Amino acid sequence: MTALTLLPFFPLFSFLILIIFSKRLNWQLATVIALSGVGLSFLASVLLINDLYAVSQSSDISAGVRESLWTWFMLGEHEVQVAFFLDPLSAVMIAVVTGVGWLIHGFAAAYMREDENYSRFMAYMNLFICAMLILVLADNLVLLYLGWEGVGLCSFLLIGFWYQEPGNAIAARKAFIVTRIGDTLLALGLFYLFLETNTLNIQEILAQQDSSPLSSEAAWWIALLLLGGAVGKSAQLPLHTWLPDAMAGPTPVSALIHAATMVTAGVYLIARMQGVYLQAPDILNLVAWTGSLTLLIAGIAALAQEDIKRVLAYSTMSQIGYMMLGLGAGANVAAITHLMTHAFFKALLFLTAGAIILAAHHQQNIFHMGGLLKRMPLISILFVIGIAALIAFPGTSGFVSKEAIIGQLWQSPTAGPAFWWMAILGAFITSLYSFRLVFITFFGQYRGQHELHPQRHFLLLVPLCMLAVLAILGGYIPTNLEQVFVAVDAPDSQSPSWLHSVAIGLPLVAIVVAYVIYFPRANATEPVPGKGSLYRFSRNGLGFDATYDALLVKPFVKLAKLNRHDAIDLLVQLISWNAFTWNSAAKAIQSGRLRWYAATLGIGTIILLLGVML
Amino acid sequence: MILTNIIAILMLVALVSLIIGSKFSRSLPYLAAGSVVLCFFLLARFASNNHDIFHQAMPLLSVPWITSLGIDYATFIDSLSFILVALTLILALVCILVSVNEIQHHHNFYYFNLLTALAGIIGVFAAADLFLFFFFWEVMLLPMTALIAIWGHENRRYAAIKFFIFTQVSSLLMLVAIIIMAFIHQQQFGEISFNYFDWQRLNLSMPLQYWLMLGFFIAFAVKLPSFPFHTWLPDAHTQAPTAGSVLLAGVLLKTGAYGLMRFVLPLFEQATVEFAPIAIALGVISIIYGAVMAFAQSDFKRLVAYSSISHMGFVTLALFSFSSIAYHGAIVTIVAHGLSSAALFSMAGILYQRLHTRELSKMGGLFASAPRMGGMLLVFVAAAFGMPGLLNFVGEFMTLTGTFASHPVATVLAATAMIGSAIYGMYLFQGSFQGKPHAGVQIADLLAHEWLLCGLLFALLLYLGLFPQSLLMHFEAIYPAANITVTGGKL
Amino acid sequence: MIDIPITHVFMISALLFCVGFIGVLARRNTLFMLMSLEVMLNAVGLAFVGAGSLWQEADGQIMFILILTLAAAEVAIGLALLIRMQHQRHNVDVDGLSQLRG
Amino acid sequence: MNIDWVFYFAALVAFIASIKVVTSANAIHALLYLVVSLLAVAFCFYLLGAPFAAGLEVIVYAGAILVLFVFAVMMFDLQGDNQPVLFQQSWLATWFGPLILTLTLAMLLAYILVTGATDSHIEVGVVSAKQVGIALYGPYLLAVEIASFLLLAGLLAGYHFAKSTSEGEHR
Repeated sequence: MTALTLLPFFPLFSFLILIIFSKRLNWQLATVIALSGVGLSFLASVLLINDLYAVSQSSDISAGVRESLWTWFMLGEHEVQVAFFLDPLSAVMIAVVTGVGWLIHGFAAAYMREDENYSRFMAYMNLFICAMLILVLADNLVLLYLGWEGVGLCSFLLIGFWYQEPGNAIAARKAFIVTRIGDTLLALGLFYLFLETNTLNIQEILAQQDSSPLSSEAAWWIALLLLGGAVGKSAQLPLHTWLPDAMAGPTPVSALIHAATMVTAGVYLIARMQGVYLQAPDILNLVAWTGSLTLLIAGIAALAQEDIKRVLAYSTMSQIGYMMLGLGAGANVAAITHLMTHAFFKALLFLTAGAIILAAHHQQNIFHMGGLLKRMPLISILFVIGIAALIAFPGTSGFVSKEAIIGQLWQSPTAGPAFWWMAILGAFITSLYSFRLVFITFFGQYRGQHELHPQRHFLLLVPLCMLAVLAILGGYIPTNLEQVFVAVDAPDSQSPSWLHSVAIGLPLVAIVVAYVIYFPRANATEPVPGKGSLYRFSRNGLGFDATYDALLVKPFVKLAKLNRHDAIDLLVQLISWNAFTWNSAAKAIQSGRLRWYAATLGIGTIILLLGVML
Repeated sequence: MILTNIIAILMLVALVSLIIGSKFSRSLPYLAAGSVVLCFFLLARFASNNHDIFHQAMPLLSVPWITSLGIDYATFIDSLSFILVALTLILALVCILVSVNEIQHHHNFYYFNLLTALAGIIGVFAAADLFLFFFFWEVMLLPMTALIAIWGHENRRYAAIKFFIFTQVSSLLMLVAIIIMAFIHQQQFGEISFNYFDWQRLNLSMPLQYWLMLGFFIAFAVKLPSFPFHTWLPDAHTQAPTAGSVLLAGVLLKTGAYGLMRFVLPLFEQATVEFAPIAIALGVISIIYGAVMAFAQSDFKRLVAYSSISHMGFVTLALFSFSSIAYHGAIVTIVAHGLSSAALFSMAGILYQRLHTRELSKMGGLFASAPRMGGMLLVFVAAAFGMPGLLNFVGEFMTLTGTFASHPVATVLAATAMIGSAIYGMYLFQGSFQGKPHAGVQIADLLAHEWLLCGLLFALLLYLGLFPQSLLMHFEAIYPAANITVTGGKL
Repeated sequence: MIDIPITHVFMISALLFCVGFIGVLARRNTLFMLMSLEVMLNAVGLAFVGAGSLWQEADGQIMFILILTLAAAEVAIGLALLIRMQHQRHNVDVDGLSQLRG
Repeated sequence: MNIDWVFYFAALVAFIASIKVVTSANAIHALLYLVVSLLAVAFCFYLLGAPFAAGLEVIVYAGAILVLFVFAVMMFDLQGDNQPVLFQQSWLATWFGPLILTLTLAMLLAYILVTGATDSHIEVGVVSAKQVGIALYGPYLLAVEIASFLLLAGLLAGYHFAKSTSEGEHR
């Protein structure tokens, strides 16, 4: 057993301990168990990454480390193994998952301290980390699918953790089922992939692309189906509707889903299967379009949200859109780097938002906050650091990664200047809604009904500070990702010289615009969120939910309920009804009247005689 | 001898419990459980002694029975039979465990019926002589009907009669086909024979073969159950006592799948190839229809019953796609569905004992008072909707992977059931255990014997889900119909 | 002694039979049904005796004797039932006896 | 001397008497008409050359069976219908169906007899009691035995049914 095989199982062990002893553990013990499970994983991943770095320094080959545990099952001749594979890509992922996950666990320990099902909550969080580690470390796509589904199930459990609220249960179900649609597409992609390549091992598939690539039609379909899976998990258009509702879960859960796990899975999948996508340039283009449209739509929706967590949720969708756009446009390294930095600053944002929510007695509406800068200065500063990284303020980690993506867009083979403009517009909107959030939440007067009670537990503050450091400096962590991806040949077109300055400048302009629009509102005593149909339209997520509800959900439910008693059963009932009818007819003849019997005797005789005669 | 011994032990204990059981009704579960464990032990010892010969069919006992008609008492075992017999015995233990608190009257006759039905089912899996097969087929039917009719819920008589008529009518078609086969054997080889291995030498001309195949297929499709013949299942499952539901879903449905694997596919190769499109269509319709209908139900057991239809559709789909991967998938699905549906029905029974209702609308919020039960239910629901790591996923995945090569459209349609199963699974779990608890509803968490049965089923689902090779490694040698191409048979 | 076509004998027999049959069908009084039955039996006896005379064989009269026996037994049982019926129901309406329906 | 008309007259008497049996309201009247009918038929038997049958008809039918009837009616107070049968209020409903049915039957029988008529006439000759006796105790012995069993069964059944069970009349 090496560190690699044990890595995903540390959180599993702690999960098992927590779930078995659940309520018998006190807070301290449960916290130690939960944190040590993820912490051990983090240590192991640090060790592993160190080793991997040493290997890649000493030799030129980019082969990763592979550890096989056992043969899961056979698909004909192909062995599907339970095996883990570590290369720079999965190294980045495990570092993010375990590192950020650990910090979120620490925060969650303080945040959920009062909950009576505390150890069950921490158990689910551990299981979530475990599933995500299996997902990113999987050597083959079936094991990846296991992690993929595991993440979905854990998200269901965590979003619906406060299950007694019907709304939470519905949100949990929605998250599970919408992502499940994507999962099914992914599964179909796996079937097709197996049919074409006769293997589901990721490295074998990628290696095959060099020697005997997929036919373009097969590649087109497979890439499309895998994209379907990725879109579901990463909350991209058109399967994005579950993500805002998933805010029903406790705030650390939102942080975990958005920053460290789950939503990055789709990005990881597409990055992982880059070899297949290169065979299907149309779909790669589609990936870019999906990303760019999502980032715009999510940004517009974020502009009109009143719930602090929903603003952040839409911003996550938007940022994942950047990653998708980067992957589609060939900026793979930048996209993964953005994944990492996004994990840092989005975790920071969610956790600080969680701290605010905790202080404000679970008040999440920003229009009932305000003036927090004076009352909770440390938290507010940390939040603003996260916001700065989010809008790619120069010097922060977000700047490093996002500018890297945007910088490559103009020249990329699949995407053109159109994508560049969309990304820039997205950045502008990002700045706008971020500072709308900042101004309304932190400036002006405090408008809440309850007195604020900021928590000062060290488990609450230490993770926040560490994440803040990462949000600023995280962009400079070496990732060594270049060797994973096939370099895309950029056409040698000149990009205009003003590109860079526009990209940097526009978000800063947006801050000014936001100041002009929103700062006066923050100072008003009774700020109104906004009126007008356009505002409502974007607050409702541009009507996607309503459309799906009317087009898919309601007809399905209606159809199912309509046939609730099984039309086929009616056919069977018809047979028995027939028998009953004949039975009652025959019974009616048997009336018990003697004279009637005599008469039938006579009729019978007549018939008999007629028969003799004829 | 081994399977005969098992059948004999079960029958003997059944008789003993019938005759003297009325005085010792408290100790009857122990007696029954003891006999089942003894049988399992015998089977395990036999398996460990004969580890190598499972790949081929291994004849066991053959005694002339009705010599004038060439009927023997002949049994045999191969890996398929072995797995199904083992599954039957495991579920028998589950049945006995769920019956402990549920059965309130006529204990002795109840255990008589339960054990006789088990003996019949094992006989079905063991018979090498088709007459014997039919005999056991009927033996398992009658006690099952009695179980539903006597110890069932409010509408039990209707359900029992429906179950009986469906099964009986369809099995009569099979009887006709069996007799015709025996006479064909007489025509071709000079003597009448009901022996399965003799029949494999038969040379059947095409239209006749098709009709005979249909006779067998309808009998098994009713048991399976496949789409147009499924309507007995929701009623029977809903009305049966918990052990009856477990037995029905766990193993009785599997006799249909077993029949397809054992008789329809190998004996009528050409006819099955011709029939395959229809069968696959039926399978796909069953999958989708079952999933949609499951979602529409508000009765816990009815929902699970429709999900069974959906899952068994995968078996039909797998078997008639003639792919060895899908064939393996069908075997895994059979075992997986046996365990998971048994678990869900046990859960329904456990809840019914506490709440005296099966209506989901009258449940809700039970997680607060019974978190362990909720956890177990979630695990079993997860198994049902194909959560990787549990056995059902392996079956579904292999089935669909195998089918995709030859029938991509059918596979895509069947895959939508993965969404459907998630929907009804979530509906089931959330409807019963999440949401606002009804005022004053407090239920006891799992009791010791309930822990035992849940733990047993969960452990099996998880172990086999992670190591399905321990199930499948014996199946290298037998791929009936795997080597024939879709364009034509060997005839 | 006489010389008449056999058809006429049968005609008479048929007429008598039909009269009895009407009685059985139309009368609700069980006593009258029994008497009508006697008329019918008698009509059949006439047919047998006529046929016996036609062939100059004893068989016709033997059949009549058998019918006579039958009639005797029938009347014995029928009247016994009638008495029982009168005893229990205080009327002899045959339509009251319809418990034996399907 | 042609005495055919005697036969037809006797037949007419039997026919009319039978109709009166069927339609009369009073049980005793009906019984007396039945006696007349039976005696007329006995006369027909005699004319047809079957004196033995005629004798039996008079002795057993008109004598024994009818006496049984009369005794039963009188001793157990078996009432007839109280109002006239033929022209009671719903006589149409009562008689219409049976009449139609019977007329159909009669027409059918007549049609068969007429179309299938052989022109055979009954020869003048008597089948004596001796011939009947020989046949009865020769080839028909088994039938006689069976008839005796039938009578025994009738006797037992009659006794059993008519026996008044004083305690507990079950309905």
